[in-house]
Amino acid sequence: MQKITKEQLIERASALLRDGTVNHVLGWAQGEFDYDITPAVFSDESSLTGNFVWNDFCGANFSKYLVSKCRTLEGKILVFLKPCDTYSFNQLLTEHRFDREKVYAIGIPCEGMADIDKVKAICGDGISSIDCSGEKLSVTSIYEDSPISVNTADVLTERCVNCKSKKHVAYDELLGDEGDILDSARFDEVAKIEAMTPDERFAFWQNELSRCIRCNACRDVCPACTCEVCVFNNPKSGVENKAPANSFEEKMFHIIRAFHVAGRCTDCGECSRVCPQNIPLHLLNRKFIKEMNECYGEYQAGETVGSKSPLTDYTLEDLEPGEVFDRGDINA
Amino acid sequence: MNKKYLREDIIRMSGVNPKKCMRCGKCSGTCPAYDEMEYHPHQFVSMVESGDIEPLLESDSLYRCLTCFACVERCPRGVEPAKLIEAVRLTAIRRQGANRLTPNDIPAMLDDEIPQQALVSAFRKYTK
Amino acid sequence: MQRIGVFVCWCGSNIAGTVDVVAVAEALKKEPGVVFSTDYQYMCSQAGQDLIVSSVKEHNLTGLVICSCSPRMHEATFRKTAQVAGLNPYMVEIANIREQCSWVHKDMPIGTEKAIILGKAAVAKVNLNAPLTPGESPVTKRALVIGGGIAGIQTALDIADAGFPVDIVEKKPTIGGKMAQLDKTFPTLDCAACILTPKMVDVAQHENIRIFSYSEVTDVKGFIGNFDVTIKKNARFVNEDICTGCGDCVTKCPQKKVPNEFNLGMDNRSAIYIPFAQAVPKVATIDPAHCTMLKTGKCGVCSKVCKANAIDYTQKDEFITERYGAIVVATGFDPISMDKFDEFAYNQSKDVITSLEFERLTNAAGPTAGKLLRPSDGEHPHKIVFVQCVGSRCDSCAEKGKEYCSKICCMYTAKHAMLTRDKYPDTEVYVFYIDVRTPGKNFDEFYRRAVEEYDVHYIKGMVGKITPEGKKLMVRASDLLDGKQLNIDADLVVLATAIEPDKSARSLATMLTASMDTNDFFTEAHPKLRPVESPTAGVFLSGTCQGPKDIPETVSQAGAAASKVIGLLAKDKLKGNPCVASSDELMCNGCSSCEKVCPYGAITYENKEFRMPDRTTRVRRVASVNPAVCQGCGCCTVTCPSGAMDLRGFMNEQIMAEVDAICK
Amino acid sequence: MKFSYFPGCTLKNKAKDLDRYAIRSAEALGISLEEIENWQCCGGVFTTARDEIATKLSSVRILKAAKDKEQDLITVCSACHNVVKQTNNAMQNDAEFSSKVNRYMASEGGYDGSTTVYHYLEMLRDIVGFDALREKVVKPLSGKKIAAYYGCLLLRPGSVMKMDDPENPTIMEDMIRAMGAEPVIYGNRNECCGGYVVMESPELAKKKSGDVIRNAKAQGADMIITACPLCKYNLMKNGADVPVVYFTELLAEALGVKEDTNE
Amino acid sequence: MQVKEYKPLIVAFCCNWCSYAGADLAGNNRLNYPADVKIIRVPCSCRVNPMFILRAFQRGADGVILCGCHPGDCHYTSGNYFTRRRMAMLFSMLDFLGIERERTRVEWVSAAEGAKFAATMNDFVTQVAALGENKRLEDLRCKK
Repeated sequence: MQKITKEQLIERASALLRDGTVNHVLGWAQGEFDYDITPAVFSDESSLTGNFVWNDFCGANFSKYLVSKCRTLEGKILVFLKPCDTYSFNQLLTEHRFDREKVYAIGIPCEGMADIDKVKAICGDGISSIDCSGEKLSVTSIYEDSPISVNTADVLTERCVNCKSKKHVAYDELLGDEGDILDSARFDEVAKIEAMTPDERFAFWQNELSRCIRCNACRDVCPACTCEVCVFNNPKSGVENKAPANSFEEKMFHIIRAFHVAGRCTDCGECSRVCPQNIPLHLLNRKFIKEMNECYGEYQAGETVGSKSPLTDYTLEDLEPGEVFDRGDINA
Repeated sequence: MNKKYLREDIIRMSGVNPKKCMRCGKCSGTCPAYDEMEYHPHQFVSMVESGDIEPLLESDSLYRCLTCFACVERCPRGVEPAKLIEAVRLTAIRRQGANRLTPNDIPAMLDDEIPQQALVSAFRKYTK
Repeated sequence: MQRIGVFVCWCGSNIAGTVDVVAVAEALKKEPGVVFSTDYQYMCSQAGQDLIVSSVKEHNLTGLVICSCSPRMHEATFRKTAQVAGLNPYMVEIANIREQCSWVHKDMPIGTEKAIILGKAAVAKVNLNAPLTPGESPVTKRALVIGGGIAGIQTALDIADAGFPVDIVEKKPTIGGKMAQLDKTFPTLDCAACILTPKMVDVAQHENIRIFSYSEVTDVKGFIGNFDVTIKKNARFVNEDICTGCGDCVTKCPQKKVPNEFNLGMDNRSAIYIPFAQAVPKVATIDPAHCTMLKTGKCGVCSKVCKANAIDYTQKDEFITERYGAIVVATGFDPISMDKFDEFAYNQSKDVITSLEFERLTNAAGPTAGKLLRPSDGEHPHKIVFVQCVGSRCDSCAEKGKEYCSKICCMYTAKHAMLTRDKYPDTEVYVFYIDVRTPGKNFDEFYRRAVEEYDVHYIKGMVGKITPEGKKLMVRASDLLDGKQLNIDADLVVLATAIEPDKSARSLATMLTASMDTNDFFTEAHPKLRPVESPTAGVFLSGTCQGPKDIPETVSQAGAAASKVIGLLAKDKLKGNPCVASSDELMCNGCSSCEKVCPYGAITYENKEFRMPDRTTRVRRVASVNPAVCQGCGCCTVTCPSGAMDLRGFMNEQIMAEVDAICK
Repeated sequence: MKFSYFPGCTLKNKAKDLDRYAIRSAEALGISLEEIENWQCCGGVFTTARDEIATKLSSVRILKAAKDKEQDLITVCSACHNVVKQTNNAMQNDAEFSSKVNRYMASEGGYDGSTTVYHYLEMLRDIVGFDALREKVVKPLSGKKIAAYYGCLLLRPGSVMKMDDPENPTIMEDMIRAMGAEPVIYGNRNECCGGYVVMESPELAKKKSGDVIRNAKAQGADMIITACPLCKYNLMKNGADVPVVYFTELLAEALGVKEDTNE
Repeated sequence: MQVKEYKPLIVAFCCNWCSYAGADLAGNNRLNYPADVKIIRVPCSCRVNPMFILRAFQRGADGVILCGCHPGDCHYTSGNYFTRRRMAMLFSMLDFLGIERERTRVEWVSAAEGAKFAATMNDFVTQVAALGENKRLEDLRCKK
């Protein structure tokens, strides 16, 4: 259950629409199912009351939408930002990707988002509705007579289990309470893979990445991937989009993508959330983050506006590429 | 003990890198116990660096360092000689039967005014 | 489609000995775009070049591949050949089949096979080559020198003598800098003022030099050949053009209790002042922080006594914008603060002084009129201790001091010691040193004279603590060679303080996009080969802003910087390297990543209007590369996430084509 | 305002004045010092060897006791302060050391280095404030020329103690000014008195303490104040012919709370 | 049937100012190294896009080595510092994906280090040859 209610958000958004502070609201709208939430633009109060939702499935990070919406919408846009979204928000500001003047950002607390696949694993298929308003999720299924009660903690998405921050790093206004930056175990999974032998690692990723269907969802949702023209769409780049023919093609895609967002990725986890093949793509980004933290000092993209990412910076005493391999387990 | 091992052990224990020393002698220039010492702070640094540690272990200089950290504070190279002296001293008194001070020695040193602190400190410094 | 001609050189037997040149020419004939392929004994000879020229005409060639020696050897030659043949010089690629093939491989079939592959890679690249034309930009024939010390003075004089106008910007009311404060100079012991002040007069009288004193640079825009610089002339409340420098106002000013910065606070000046007798420009300046008239509106004495009517209490700061072709940074140095070194008791006793203060104490124009007297009680000191390396050569993690050697201290300390002993033979002089560093002409001889002839006590060891006690300074130090701790009851202690770049340098570097090292010294374009140029084109370095230097070094570097400036200003137009980065505006995100890695500040951003397919327009922030500033390293191209940034002559597509050709 | 308070062994024995005037003066300034329960000795000196673990545990326990009460910790004896502060620093910055300590202390719960340690003087400066102190002074010590004797332990190593500029401290001088007296600046105020080496080499202590006294007097002092019982002992024993008193005693006098505690 | 001896294919990117000149010096001094090494000239090591390296592997290269000026000696003052970070990150990602770390290397070779260039290439070729053909990074469709 989210601590802040949908009604509170609608009320605040309506008030801001009414007094002319904003002209549009970027928020979540009901999809076909209760757990199927899509981003939407609301421009009047009635559509807000009709379609706006806020529940445990509102994972979508709106920061990226600001890039295009600031260009196409007239007037000021209200955007709701969960703590993790604010990092992307700042990072995009660092990269001058949208006009801050056109945006009114409201920070909202987040208790973590639910992963529908985990819910399905518990409740089975045929879910007809999910009520997120109680302590626990109440899941109604066409196969069951009475709703099944599910602990929210058991179905949190991976990124929320390892939530890095409940603190907003940007907003114009904050609803609800401010949280803290957390000590998350987000690099544990990466460390586990690092501990494997190269052959095991190769097999692990072969298994994961061979499922890739190159649908580009990861790229399209990624708040760091806001290029005017993506290299994978550019015939001159030499790596333009192709259907995967064998194991290397999609590896190359994902390495290049990870490298392009390295130092800019805020670890928002959207890539893995939207992957229809459930590939743990965020691990590639986390690998870079972990590596850069260890080699060049802690850096959190988006924590402040205007910061210099480790790959656009250097020191005279940086490790050599060979030493990066041989540095051993510095955590030991 | 093996000479090289001894040197490494002292460097590890103290966390001091004697190679950083540029031989300016400021530690010895500032040391309040200089005149009471056979080996002076800068010599501790250079002798540990060259592995010539046995003479230091046998010298009373070990027990003259006041641990006042003047050398640590004023060293332009951040070498921290007092920490090195402490490591050598510990190496000496950790050896079997090498305690410098025993409870039996104490009464002779006492007067009415001496603060407890002095006894505790001396025991810490002079015994294992 | 290109029409490519391939020319395989034998280089006598140098190539032909291990590479079957005929086979190479034959194999490359089959490559896409190749319409002509041949081999010749010496392609770089006149006959070889003629062969190329005639082949271009005969076969209507648009691109050339020369399989020969290293491009570092003859790329320029063959580019000229192409130009003679009517081609763009950048339509030539070299396949290095000598240094990187025939000379390192022994086996003919292997060598031949590799030569063919290298040739294929070159063909693949030429297929994507485009004609390149170096950009041209005009050169404004005027130079700006920032800083009016000896470095700035010398640079300005040299440039002005070559016939170019020069402006000097100096933040103090007078030029002259640190050298004006010195007494004598090592190792010749000639008087600093005697050699400096004539130069200052030269500057003042030179028809090509303008001095902006009491001024600072507040903004720099533009690039090599065309810098637009804003200079702020601080209000000095005296009309410079009218003031005769007679000094009547200075004598009559009732506020006489202002610490005199020229004498480092060791005496006082009045609120209206001329820093020293030989100041240039010799005009008075009112210090607004201390002037009663400016603070309370009551006084006006200077205005009353000024026969020239030069006083103007209403004067405001003035901003001037000028265009310059070149900028020389000559911002100089300052001694570091002694606040964190109070083991030497600088803050506890007036009789612990810095070397620069010592210069003033011995200078005839100084606070004691050249008599060496203790600042505390005006008595003559009989025992003086000099401490070298104070704040120099410190560990980087130490919280105080500088990591580098300040270079000049050993010599000026020797000078101080010698002069003291010379003038006051009854004075005992001790110098505590870690090393005495005397590389320089007549330097070591000078130091030895101090020891041998003047009987200065040089003691190897550092001073650990100075304790003022009564009238004495108790100096505790070690004598490393004698193995003693010394306790000296000195009357005066002189600290040879480390020097650091002037504090204004950091903000100036940002304005100039010139890089600095961690100590705030400006970095050179190349430490060995381009030591007086900054990596930012058109910005040159003179004097201690680049690193610690003594006067002769400073003057020679100043001359070198001037000659670089003259070389630049002598050109009417600048021809750039055409292999520069350029950004595809349609793909650029405006994210500023490229700007962050560019060592030259060649990338700027502008908001540009784009016409959309639906006929609306949209303003977007995009990068633009100044080809006159870009040096073509390509760092930006890799940082650019969208691939909008590319490097002419080494385009992504071209390098990919080479990779493909090699890996085929 | 409440703080955890660690007096240390000597303050319960030979240096009772240092202790009781500290508590009295704090009360007068509106601060209550709550003595840590069942405290053990701080260890006397901080052993800089990184492999000395057990000898530092008692200091860690002091820090932990304050943390358990969610209070900042105040010490007054220079030696205790030095040991506790250096131990805390090691707990914060030496991961190997802190993990070893925490393994020793597994049964009593770990400690993470998060306690803030103030010396009594820092409390006066940073929490009470010297301006506020000045206002509370009822008996200004006007006319007195007082030399503050820091010794070595309060200030060094400067990077750890962070109390004041280790070569040019002002904290005690500012306190002296706040109490209405005139501070005497003298070079040897941060030189060692001879410390515990007095046990083995009374001559050394005599020489070092003598240097301090001579220098202070030469600069015009008619009284020396200190925060360290051992400093006081060494100075008194080695020919101090001006009064050497604990700074807390002088503070209590200025605050007008000295007489009623006379025993 | 003739059994063809396995020869690794090595792509070497060399910066124009130091390493390419170092390679030329190796040639001037007639220092041998295997012909398996093919050099591509770039203005600075920082011009090398990770995509080039991946492309080489995709097209069948068995090893890729990147040579630049020694840190501190970059002709463009800072290019190789960026290279150092970028390649450290790229290589550790390849390693993370289970690709043999011995197939990639960064080496600083100055214009005076002809001998180092030859020795480095000899060493790298031996190292890559020991691994055998690059299978994990290869796009089979691209091979003829």
